[in-house]
Amino acid sequence: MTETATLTRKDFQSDQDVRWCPGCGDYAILKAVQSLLPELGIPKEKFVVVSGIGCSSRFPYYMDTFGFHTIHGRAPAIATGLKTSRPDLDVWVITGDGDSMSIGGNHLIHALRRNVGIKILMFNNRIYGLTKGQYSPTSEVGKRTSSTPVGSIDPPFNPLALTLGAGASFVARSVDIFQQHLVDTLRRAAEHRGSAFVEIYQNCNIFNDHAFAYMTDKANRESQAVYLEHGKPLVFNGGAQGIVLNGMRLEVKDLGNGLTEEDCLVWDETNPLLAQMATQLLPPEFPTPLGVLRAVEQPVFEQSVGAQIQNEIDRQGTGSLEELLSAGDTWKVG
Amino acid sequence: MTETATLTRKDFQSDQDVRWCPGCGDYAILKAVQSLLPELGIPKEKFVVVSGIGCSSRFPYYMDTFGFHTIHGRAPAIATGLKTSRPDLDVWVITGDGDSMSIGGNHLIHALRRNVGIKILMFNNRIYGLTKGQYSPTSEVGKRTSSTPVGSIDPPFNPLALTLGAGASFVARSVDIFQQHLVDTLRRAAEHRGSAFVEIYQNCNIFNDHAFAYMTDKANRESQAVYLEHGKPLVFNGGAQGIVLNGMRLEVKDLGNGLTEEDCLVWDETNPLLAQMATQLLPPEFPTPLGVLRAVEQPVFEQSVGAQIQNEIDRQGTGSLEELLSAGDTWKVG
Amino acid sequence: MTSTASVHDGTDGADVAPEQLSDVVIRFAGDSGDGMQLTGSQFTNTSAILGNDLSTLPDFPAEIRAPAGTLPGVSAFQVRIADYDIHTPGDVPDVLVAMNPAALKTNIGDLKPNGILILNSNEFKKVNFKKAKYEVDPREDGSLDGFRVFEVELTRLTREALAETELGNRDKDRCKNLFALGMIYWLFSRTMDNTIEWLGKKFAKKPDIAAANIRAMNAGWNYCDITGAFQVRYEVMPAKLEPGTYRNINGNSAAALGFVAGSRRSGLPLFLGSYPITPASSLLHELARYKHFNVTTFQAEDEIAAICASIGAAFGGSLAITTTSGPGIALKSEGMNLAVMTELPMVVVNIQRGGPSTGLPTKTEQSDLLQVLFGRNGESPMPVVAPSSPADCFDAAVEACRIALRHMVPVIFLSDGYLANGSEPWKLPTVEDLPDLRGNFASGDDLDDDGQFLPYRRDAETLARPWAVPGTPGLEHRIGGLEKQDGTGNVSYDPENHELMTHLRAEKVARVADTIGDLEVHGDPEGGELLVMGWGSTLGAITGAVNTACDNGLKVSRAHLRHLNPFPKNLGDVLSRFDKVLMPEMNTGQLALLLRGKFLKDIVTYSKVQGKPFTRNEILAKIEEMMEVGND
Amino acid sequence: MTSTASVHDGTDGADVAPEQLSDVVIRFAGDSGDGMQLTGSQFTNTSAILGNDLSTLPDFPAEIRAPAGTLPGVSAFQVRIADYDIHTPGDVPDVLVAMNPAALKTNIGDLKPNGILILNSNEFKKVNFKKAKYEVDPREDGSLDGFRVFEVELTRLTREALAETELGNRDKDRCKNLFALGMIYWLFSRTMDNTIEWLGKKFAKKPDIAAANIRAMNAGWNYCDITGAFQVRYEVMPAKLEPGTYRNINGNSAAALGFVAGSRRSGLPLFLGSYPITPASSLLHELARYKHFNVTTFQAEDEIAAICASIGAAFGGSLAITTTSGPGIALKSEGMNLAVMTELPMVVVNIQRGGPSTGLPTKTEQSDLLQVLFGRNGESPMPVVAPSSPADCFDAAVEACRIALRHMVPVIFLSDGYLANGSEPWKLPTVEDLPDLRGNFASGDDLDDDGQFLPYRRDAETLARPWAVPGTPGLEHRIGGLEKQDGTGNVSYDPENHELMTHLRAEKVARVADTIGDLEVHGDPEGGELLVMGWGSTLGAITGAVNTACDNGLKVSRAHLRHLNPFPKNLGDVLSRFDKVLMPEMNTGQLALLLRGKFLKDIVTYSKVQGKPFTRNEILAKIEEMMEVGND
Ligand SMILES: Cc1ncc(C[n+]2csc(CCOP(=O)(O)OP(=O)(O)O)c2C)c(N)n1
Ligand SMILES: Cc1ncc(C[n+]2csc(CCOP(=O)(O)OP(=O)(O)O)c2C)c(N)n1
Ligand code: SF4
Ligand code: SF4
Ligand SMILES: [Mg+2]
Ligand SMILES: [Mg+2]
Repeated sequence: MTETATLTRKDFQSDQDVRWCPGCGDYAILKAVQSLLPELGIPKEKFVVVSGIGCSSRFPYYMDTFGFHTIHGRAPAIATGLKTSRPDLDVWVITGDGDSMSIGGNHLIHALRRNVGIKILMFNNRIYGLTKGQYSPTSEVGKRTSSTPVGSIDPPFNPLALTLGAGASFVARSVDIFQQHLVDTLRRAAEHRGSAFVEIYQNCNIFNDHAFAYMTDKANRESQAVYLEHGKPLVFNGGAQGIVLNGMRLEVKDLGNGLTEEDCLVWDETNPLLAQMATQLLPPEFPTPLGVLRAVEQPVFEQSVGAQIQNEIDRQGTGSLEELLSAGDTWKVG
Repeated sequence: MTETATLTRKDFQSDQDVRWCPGCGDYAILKAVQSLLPELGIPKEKFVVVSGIGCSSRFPYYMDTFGFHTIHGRAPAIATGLKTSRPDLDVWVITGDGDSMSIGGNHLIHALRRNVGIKILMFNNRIYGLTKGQYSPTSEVGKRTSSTPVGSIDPPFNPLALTLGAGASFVARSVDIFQQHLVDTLRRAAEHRGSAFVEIYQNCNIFNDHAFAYMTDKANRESQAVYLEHGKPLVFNGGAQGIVLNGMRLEVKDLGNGLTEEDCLVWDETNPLLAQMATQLLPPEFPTPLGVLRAVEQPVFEQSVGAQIQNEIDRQGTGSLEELLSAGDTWKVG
Repeated sequence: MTSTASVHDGTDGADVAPEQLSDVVIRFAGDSGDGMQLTGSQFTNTSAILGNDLSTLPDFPAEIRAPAGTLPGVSAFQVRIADYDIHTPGDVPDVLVAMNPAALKTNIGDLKPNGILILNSNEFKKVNFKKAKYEVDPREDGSLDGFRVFEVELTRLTREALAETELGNRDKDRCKNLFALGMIYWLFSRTMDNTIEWLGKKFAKKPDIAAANIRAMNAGWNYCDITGAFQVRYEVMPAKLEPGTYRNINGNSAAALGFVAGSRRSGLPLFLGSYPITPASSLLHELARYKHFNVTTFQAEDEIAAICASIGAAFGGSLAITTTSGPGIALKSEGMNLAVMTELPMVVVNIQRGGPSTGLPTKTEQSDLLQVLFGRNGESPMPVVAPSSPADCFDAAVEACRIALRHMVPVIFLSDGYLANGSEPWKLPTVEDLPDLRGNFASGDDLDDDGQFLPYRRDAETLARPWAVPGTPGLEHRIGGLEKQDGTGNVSYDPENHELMTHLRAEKVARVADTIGDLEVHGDPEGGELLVMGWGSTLGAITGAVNTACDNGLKVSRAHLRHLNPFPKNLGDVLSRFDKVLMPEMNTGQLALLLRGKFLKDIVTYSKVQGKPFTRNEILAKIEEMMEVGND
Repeated sequence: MTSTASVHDGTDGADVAPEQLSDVVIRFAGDSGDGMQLTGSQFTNTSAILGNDLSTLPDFPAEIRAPAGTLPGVSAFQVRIADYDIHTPGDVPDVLVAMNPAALKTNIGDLKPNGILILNSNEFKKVNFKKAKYEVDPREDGSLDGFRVFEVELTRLTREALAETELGNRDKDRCKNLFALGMIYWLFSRTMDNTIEWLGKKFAKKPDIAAANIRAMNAGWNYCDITGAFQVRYEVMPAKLEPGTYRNINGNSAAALGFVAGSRRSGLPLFLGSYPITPASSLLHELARYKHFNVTTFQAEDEIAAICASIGAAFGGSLAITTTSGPGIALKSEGMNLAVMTELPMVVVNIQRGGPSTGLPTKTEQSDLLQVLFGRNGESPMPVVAPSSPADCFDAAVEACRIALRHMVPVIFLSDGYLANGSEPWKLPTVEDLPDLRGNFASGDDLDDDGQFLPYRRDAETLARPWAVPGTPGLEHRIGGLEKQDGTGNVSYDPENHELMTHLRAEKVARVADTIGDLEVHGDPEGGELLVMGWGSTLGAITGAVNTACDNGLKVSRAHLRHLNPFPKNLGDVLSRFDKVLMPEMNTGQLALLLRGKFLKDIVTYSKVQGKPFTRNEILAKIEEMMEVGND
């Protein structure tokens, strides 16, 4: 395993031409993942990247790891089987907002409920990229697309609220072009024992350009995002503003005039109610929370599965096929 | 419509023999629904009961309304199509914990997200009844069943947390044998505009008997359940105990000694955070909350669909087939 | 108590000298709560140990436990015992035990003329007639005239037998099936020892219950012995089975053991992804009990997740299985296609039931054949193995594993509800005789000269691609559902490559035929007038019918297909050697359509779509009809 | 600007006298960003208005917008125009416009020997050669020797033409496709008026963009006119089409209109439940724009929900449609089965693409035929209608609605990617001539004598059951996926009823044959040596090949199936009249297998599985091969 120390980003680049549209946010996420993996101290052959279908799901082709570009929406289920049967592998799931929240919603929530040790990165561009621009379950109401020419009417999922509702043990959010934050967030996910769900805001410059510009534009980055860091107060806008807990309600306050960091809510990523509250920090009223909303230790599915098997072996001994076949009432003829 | 005034429970009983196991909780729920519908002032032919597959899903056969016993997990999707195309109908979905939370999880959360005006009654017996007793996604950890002989390992869904996370506009809970509460809760669901989700604790006396006995046994009813009523303080155990908000935490307190009803949390079914907190009131520490966790008005899917169609008709006039066929560049030959 | 019982073993002095029978069919029928399955199984096991050949068919009520005493609540168990090699649980019972009017009503239609009918007369009362939808007491309307009716007050007699125990009436009544069993043991001159031993074990923690059951059984025996209720007594001698150790087994249990054997013989951990569905659930239940065999069972959220988890496990190097019935296959078809495209080994088990749609969940049918062959978008060939008897499910399961692992393909195991629940004696195989399935994985040595790994390089013989499991250094590669370039496995939209890959996938499956052997013709391999051809669970009825036809002097041959894709290489040849081919199928002629299309041979379909198996006599009649026509 | 342009309409004085051609194939190829689809469509529309018969085939890049200039980023549009009745977009282009090296590389292989090749020489530079994986400049390695190459500095000339405008270079460069179009208009002596008008409308809100585009097009025209770049000029005269009003239409648009027509003619609201998938998505997009026709489009969470919502809408009395491609059919199969069992009317649209699995999403194939026929558990018959040309999609859609509503069955509409995207002139139908589909619902008067409503009572003629929609007083009833008792619709496990219902469901579909008319044989209806038989989108290539073969003196007939279940009643008869039957299919012989099985006729499969349609010449060669063999 010593050779893993020498891995670099290049070791994770496959020989395939990257075929996303120029300017697509997927490039930045690819870069972040390729930067992170060599740091993890895991031999390269232990990584598996599993994806569904969508622009984002072409991701495995560009990673020089084991990869599986599966079918639409099913990546969490396939990854569940893989990780459960091979807990030694480091399994990453790449999925889009359509792949994971539309057709794949059920597999997603079940993987999270079970707390299978897979890392699910959802590239949320709030649109169907690959099929050329229909609205998705994360598109805002009123979205005009090829399939909704006079605007969509169904309220979007709040991906963080949904995954928290499903019982996820790790939920986080980052942004394609906030490279350092993204790498840091992915590192947290990688280190989490159990399922990790990371929503990554991703710009689709072809079908939904500027979807996150309100926050990613240089001018707004400070004022429109707040970084959740465990044990630290929620301060943003270069220290000019903070978030304060008032009864059961979060409020944005200008700091100064006697109001200091100390008065701001201290983030606790283990508090389920805080996580819930964070999901409701919506623009334009609130800065968008980035970072880890929730991270708690819970029993990990594949480990429990393995433990049950080991227990039974300990209890009954390794099964003997001869004995199994001849179990129950038998009789001899001749 | 005047004749609806004369409808009685009997009008909703079909000629089919009811085939649940004697003692099954489904009987009580059938009775509650058959008691409620005549009260709603809706002509009988407007009711449609749609179900998936499971013991619970045999429900439509016993109702003398229009009924559709569909396929496993898909009832919310079928009901969505029906209600969207026929907003005049009163559409009820009957489903089990396996039907709705296992195979049908995705359709459930999408129906709730869209806020389609259907009433979803989930009979939660925490087991697969029809297929003879496998564990379900609401079974408690460690459950020994035919498919988990040494105990299940996956943590169950919290159905109320999941549906709230999906953005449901109405979420409630009741119990098969708490007949009056059940009828009242179903009435609230019936009157709600938009999707209503009601979890009904249901005893399967064959495969999971006594699953809710901790609360339904005569001895425990008072101490183990707390009734959520909008605008009223959370008092239970015959007034001996109450629930108090302490910071961001709910606590059970004995009343008396200066502590009165006035100090208890006043239930607000429109407060999303309170609803979240209620989902975390778990036995044995807390009494089980029954009643309406959340009820808010939100745009209703089928009405928005209808409005868009009407708008387009207003804007463009009712489409003319001749004009449509000959739209675009045409030319004449001969 | 055991000592009391041993007095009554089948050999002790009874007044009536047993008449020798060579073949008897007995059906136990009662309410779901009456323990008929248990009663039947006990009689079966005892008969097996006594050396009879046998075959059983349980008939569960559909889905829900109906209220006691009603028609939908009836549960039945049929067992046929014989002193020769038999193949079906029998067409019509010789003996019917009916524990209540509902059981009588649903089963009397099948009883043989002059057959023995035992009734629990205590249950023949107004309230039960109503539940069974009898207008009048059937004992009084002449409808039972053609049978030898024995009315026994089973309930009262059982209670009396247990009068001295501490049990309440409800518990006492639960023992009345053992009273009935005791009677049948007497009637067929069998020992009660096995059942006594079994009861002792089963109720080890409730000795009073064990004792009561044994006492009730003894009471039933004594009742016959003392009252001389029956004028007759029978005996069925042991059959001349192949020497070996036997156990009685049903199809799903046999299949489960076959998969464990596949796992052991390949050295691969077994991974089962499944979602419960009748009549496949028991495979999940059974495999869940074999954790100490390194078996992982995963109850997924639905059938799609079940097969997908299995695909993930297959990618990771497990022997992957997924089990379901027809509606589940519909849901799995997209996943099956992914396995076809990625050329991963796995076994997809379909225990067929009556369709379409939810259909008849507890009934049997063979109507998913074309679904498993063609129910996927695009050209998507998969091998299909169909077991032909409950015990054969073991061999067929091992065979499915063999094909999957050797040829790197997903394989269909196509059984049905009749095989799943029916049972027969199974001669235990010798583990070493099972195929050796070891040695499947590519290693870091499998690189090309230029150090590249080609995930779609093909084995010269089988065309299988290498199985390069994650974790193997140097074999990093990507697979997926888009068309692959042969060799590199890169995504390819090249027209010629697509055609090449389409043909390679087909050829890879076709080459399975190299290892499955020829189709055997029973009868006249040189050909003749009529060949009766079948597949799957019709084997028993066809064999019975053809044997009888031959005994009757007709020249009929038969052949049975176990591999439905690819077919044995000599199949066309075999078909061409017969003037006529008759194919009984529990569908409207699915395999016949395929064989006609492939071989342009006029195959006559004999279709039965009633949710129940063919009887020997039905097929015999059809054979006779066809032979007569041929004689014109 | 319009005045400038009108000077250059196709008839004005140009130096070169146009040579008359009867049939020309032109392909525009460039980067996805180069606007090739628009360019091709404009040329097509103008040609249509000038009265040519025509046929088009767009070829989109697979899935993702690849970086500009790369091979996967190439987008092409082929159009064939003729002065006679044609059926395909042509085998090989006469003219190829290649906007960059990548476009050249992917398309040059198809260009006719001595064909005209127009290159944008500004793009032929190192960086682009690398992107296109050219090692050397293809203009210099002799590989273009066999063609008439015209190098034009399209980028520079366009920029120059727009020098005076306010546009930036990026916007200017966006106009270079119009420059190329101007050239082609000149070359084929066509008016630019239609395109000028269209640009004016399209950019009504951006008049500067409209003006720039028009100016670029004029510049292209003038470039040819002035430089005499081409030594030739062509003209294709109008075709003798049937009199009527025409429009150019692609298959998915025609189908969408067909469904709207079905809705109008039945008086039922249209409900579409769908989930996006290539190449079916455009049906959803198009129908979403017809809200004022009381059309509801529902983008569901997946294909399962899409068909289920449609089933719900069908139960509620809508004309229900669901649209998808093969992988979606796999997911919908359980829902389709529910519709079969509950006998609800609906249309399931499958726009086939290359499989298996995700396969080749943007390529065409006919390999889902057996899937739609058999891909469901149990015996589950569904009628299948397959359109044979883009315009025919309209009629086939109306026909699918007719069958669904008249016979109370779910119906498959089986098209493919080639039809979906290809276009041809469509003679507008007269609305009154479309079938009258009104009057579908049961009413409170449909009760039996005893006041009972029987949801499975059958129409004597069609065996259809009544459509009793919720909201109708007195018709309360329950349906579902369990087997139904005929008449009452109650759940039934009765063996005979199951067999009866199985046969009724089959017979109901079989009776559709009563209303579909006989199969027409083109050529010699009395029979002869060779019949070329096809279905779906192979019509054009087959017709072209058979016509040419006949012109060459061969006696060949052809027939084309549009109903694949049930077949026309005379099909067996037709087949029996020919010595040989050749069946070209874009699969490995799926319909052939079926016809062989059904009619025991030796049908010769001509298989092509390359994700692209047959060419006329391929089929012609096969015909000649078969006729020669026959002449031995
Ligand atoms: C079963 C199935 N249904 C539909 C599709 C078509 N499809 C491919 S990707 C996609 C949605 C992509 O959206 P998203 O997941 O948001 O990914 P993005 O392209 O935006 O990254 C759809 C509908 C498919 N491939 N398979
Ligand atoms: C596609 C499909 N998969 C599986 C089944 C088998 N099945 C029927 S009901 C059921 C689960 C029932 O559990 P639940 O929804 O909790 O209902 P209950 O019987 O407990 O009321 C299952 C797995 C089926 N009918 N269809
Ligand atoms: S379509 Fe959008 S998401 Fe897809 S590659 Fe292009 S920019 Fe990225
Ligand atoms: S099995 Fe359980 S849920 Fe089903 S009918 Fe019986 S008691 Fe009710
Ligand atoms: Mg997306
Ligand atoms: Mg349940």
